[in-house]
Amino acid sequence: MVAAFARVLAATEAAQAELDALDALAGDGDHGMTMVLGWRAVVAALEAEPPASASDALHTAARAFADVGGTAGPLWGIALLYAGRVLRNADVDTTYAATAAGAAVAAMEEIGRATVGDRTVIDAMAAARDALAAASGHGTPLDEALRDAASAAAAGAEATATMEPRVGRAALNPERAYGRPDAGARAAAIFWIAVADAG
Amino acid sequence: MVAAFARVLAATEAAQAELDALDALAGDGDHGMTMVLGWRAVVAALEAEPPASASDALHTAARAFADVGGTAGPLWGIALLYAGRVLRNADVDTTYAATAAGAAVAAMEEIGRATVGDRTVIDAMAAARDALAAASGHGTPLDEALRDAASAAAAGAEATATMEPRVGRAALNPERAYGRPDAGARAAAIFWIAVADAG
Amino acid sequence: MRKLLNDPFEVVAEMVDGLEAAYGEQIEVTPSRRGIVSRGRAASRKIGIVTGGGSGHEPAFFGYVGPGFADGAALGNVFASPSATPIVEVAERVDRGEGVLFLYGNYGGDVMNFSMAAALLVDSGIRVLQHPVADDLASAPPDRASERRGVAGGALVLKVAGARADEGASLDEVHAAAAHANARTRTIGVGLGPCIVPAAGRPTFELPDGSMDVGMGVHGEAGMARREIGRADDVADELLDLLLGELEPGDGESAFVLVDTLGATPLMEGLVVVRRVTQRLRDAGVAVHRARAGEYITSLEMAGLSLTVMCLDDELRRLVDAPGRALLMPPLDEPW
Amino acid sequence: MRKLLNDPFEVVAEMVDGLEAAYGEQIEVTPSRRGIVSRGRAASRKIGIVTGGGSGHEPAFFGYVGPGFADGAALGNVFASPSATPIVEVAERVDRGEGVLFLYGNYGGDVMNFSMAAALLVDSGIRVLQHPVADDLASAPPDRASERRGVAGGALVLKVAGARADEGASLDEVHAAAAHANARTRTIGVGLGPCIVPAAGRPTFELPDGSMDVGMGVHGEAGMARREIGRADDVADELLDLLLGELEPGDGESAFVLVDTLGATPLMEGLVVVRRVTQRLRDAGVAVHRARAGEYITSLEMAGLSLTVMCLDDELRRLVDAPGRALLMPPLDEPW
Ligand SMILES: Nc1ncnc2c1ncn2[C@@H]1O[C@H](COP(=O)(O)OP(=O)(O)O)[C@@H](O)[C@H]1O
Ligand SMILES: Nc1ncnc2c1ncn2[C@@H]1O[C@H](COP(=O)(O)OP(=O)(O)O)[C@@H](O)[C@H]1O
Ligand SMILES: [Mg+2]
Ligand SMILES: [Mg+2]
Ligand SMILES: [Mg+2]
Ligand SMILES: [Mg+2]
Repeated sequence: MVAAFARVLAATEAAQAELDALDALAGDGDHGMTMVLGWRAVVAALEAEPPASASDALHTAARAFADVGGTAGPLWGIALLYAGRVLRNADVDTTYAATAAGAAVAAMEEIGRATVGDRTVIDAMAAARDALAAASGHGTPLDEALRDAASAAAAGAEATATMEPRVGRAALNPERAYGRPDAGARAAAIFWIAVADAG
Repeated sequence: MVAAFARVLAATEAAQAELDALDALAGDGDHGMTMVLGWRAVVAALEAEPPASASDALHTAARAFADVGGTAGPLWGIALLYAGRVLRNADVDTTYAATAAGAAVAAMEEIGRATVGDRTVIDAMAAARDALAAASGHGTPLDEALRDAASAAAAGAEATATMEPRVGRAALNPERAYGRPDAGARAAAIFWIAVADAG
Repeated sequence: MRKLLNDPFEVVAEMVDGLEAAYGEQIEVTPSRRGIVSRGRAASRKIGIVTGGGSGHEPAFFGYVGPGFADGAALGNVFASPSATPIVEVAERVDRGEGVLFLYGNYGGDVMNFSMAAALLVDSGIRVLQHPVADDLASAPPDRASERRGVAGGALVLKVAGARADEGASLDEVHAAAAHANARTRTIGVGLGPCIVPAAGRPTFELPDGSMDVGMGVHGEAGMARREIGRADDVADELLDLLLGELEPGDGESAFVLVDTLGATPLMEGLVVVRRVTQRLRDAGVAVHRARAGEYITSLEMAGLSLTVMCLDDELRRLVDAPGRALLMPPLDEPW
Repeated sequence: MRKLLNDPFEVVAEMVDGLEAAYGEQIEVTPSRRGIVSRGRAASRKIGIVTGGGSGHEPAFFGYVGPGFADGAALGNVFASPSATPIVEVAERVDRGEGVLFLYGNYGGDVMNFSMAAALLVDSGIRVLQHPVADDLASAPPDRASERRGVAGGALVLKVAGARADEGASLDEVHAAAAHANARTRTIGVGLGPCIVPAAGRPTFELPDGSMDVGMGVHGEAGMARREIGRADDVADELLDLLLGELEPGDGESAFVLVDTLGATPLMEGLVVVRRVTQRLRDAGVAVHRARAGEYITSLEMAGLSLTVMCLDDELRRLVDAPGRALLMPPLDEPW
């Protein structure tokens, strides 16, 4: 789990400029920096308090990421928190991963008062959740299920390019971002790709 | 006494523009209006509460004039007040007039923290006081003494044209008023000329 | 820029240092230096009340702590919501085992971060109820009132909640009192001039000198219409009519009138509006329980003000009149 | 002009109407509508204390009335001294036979009109002593200190005089306490931006954006030097060094620090200055008794602030700590 977060940090740092640029279209251009600060805080916290279990790791990550504040802080914070609560020291298999992803998406929807189709991070996360749920149904092993989730998340992110934003700063000037994917959704795709080590 | 104040009001109204113009040189150009408002308040107060004596009249005049506020209000208010206290219901003769004028000038000097030579109303008032004192010494009858005071006040006012202002707004930009008499001194001259009915 | 600053990015930390120098005996600063906890609490209070929000609105939000008001406040950067960390720090210090009420302005970032904190507090066994204050009538239509922004009315809602809590009420009872207070409170503002965010160094919005924006929010969010500045009485009438249109004061209700000046606007102009509003209310047969003017929630040096009316039934009247003292909120009580 | 007004010449009268609507139970307005008399007075107070001055400095001067503070205030037009009439009205209503203290800022017009009122009150048998507060260090050199202007330090001098009066002291004793307080109090300001007098409709003085004037007065009277705005800490150091240079705190003395913001400048910047000043005082071995920041005396929407230090000996410490409540002056006490 700790190694996975390290991969996510590296991938997000590599994509910071892309994410900032996407966020600048209709937002304030800080999403890349915010996500990097978030994953850095997570990796640092996990090194400071080595977790005893996957759920411990997610709980530590949740508190650390939330500290970034703004919009991304609470969104990813609560997603990591609820995912961790689902795992509750279980060994992570495809079914647990699917349930955890489901809890994470529900948490994001509740705190953001948004849902699939609103052109947000939720569109990519929900795609990953659905892929994991399908894999769990087929008994697919975890690493392959994670690769499915990664490609689903990437597709979900791309799909946001033609969506009307209904929440967040983008909603204030929708026309500007049309034709390019939502920054938050791209960041989620990068997350799943790194977790699946399918980069 | 009431008729005297009525004459003063009429004379000051006629000279308002001149006084405002003089005050505008180094002040804020409101001295003519302020003096007119002052004497109007005095005349109105005396009509509303007909005075039983000269000192009563001056006391009523003092409160009324003070209500104008700013700088002229308290200056003339306290002068009229202390003059009234000297008279204390006596019949006004040259000696009483000289003493009253002395009290008035002393009051102006105290409240204004200024004196003869500072290019203020005091320069004209002190000239009138000195003329009355001399007349009192020579046993000159009141109406003639008042005419001496009026011409002395007029001369005193003219003399301010070449003085350096050391108090009030004029002191902030002395050079501007040089060569023209001080507005307050001219207003005092107009007062004495009207009281003496030597217009 | 007419501002006296050191490093603009350090201004909030330095402000907290100055607050501690002035009121160290009254408040405690949490480890993150972004949480302010009151040392003065009524023994009768069972629950904790936590407020907070972006900096730049002083005296809101640390000025809202004190007996009869909030027990603690979490601070964000200028005009940015606080992260979950200071909110959790404050909640853990003010909880007495009966749960904590989060009372803050209804802004996206605030809702998210306070909700995140609430989720984290589940692990500490602390029960949280939230009430995002929504009183800015201009920010959403009546049928979407829950989406409205929270502005000066929040001070009155907090007063009610604080008093109810000091009566020993439960978390649910205090939460209900806050909701009831909010339901009978409406605010609408008028913007007259922009402010300058320290880090930005230039005005947050453009508003030509001599024009006004009725309905403008405390961060300069655009209002309903930009027009030439009107006479004070005409603007006061316009604001009051909009509020009364929705509030519809009932028979037994009297009005608490609050005129909040946004920073640069002098108290003199606030009192001129109080004059007109109280006159109009009396003419309309609405009893005025109390009228106050001052800087309750500002927006740095923004010019403008807002009018808040709370319609008081017997319960709300009892609670607004309860004793209390906030650190820096202009007093709402009868001074003597 | 970013102001909300009706007829600019009626603004003071309308402000007083609004004040009466808000605080009619606490204050009485005199017949001239320019005198404000407090209904709350300590029974122990034998003498009357009257303050006052031009309008536009709110909360000064009507905000200074209340138990432990002034018994009444006389108001002039904006930035113009009150005439003798409201001063006489207030003095006659607050005198209890033991005389009245006039406590006001040392400005030419104020000295004249309060002196005129004192002279008129002789006829009512009311004894008056006056103390024109002179704390603005930049307005005259030390050898002509009695010619200095009165600014934010006046709030602390009034606090001392009010407390002394509530101890049942005589007029001479309270007058002496005020003089002693003034002697141990110095203030110096820094102007950052002009204000707009309602009747004039344009700025009272020109100060290019980004420059400051150290020593500027509360009516925008020119200070010592116009320069580019410095860092907050550097400006705070400059102001503090000038004050300490004259005050020279003695061994038994501790400091009361007051940072007064002039209207537009936010509380945030006031607290940043409090931070630096308290740090520097502690480093210099001077105990800080209390530090406060807020709008004590403003200049409409002027940008800028002033730093006041009062060196407290045992007597002054007792008196600044005495209980009291002013109508609208930000509290000087320990809130809890
Ligand atoms: N209400 C919301 N619900 C869900 N996701 C949101 C919401 N608001 C914004 N987002 C996501 O957050 C991203 C912006 O994050 P970020 O730039 O860090 O926040 P901010 O707008 O505070 O600068 C958006 O691209 C979007 O995916
Ligand atoms: N300190 C003072 N002592 C005596 N006379 C003064 C003083 N200051 C001003 N004056 C007189 O008052 C006059 C100005 O009066 P006015 O214009 O009504 O006052 P303001 O300066 O308030 O506008 C001056 O011409 C001068 O004669
Ligand atoms: Mg952004
Ligand atoms: Mg942002
Ligand atoms: Mg003049
Ligand atoms: Mg004038």
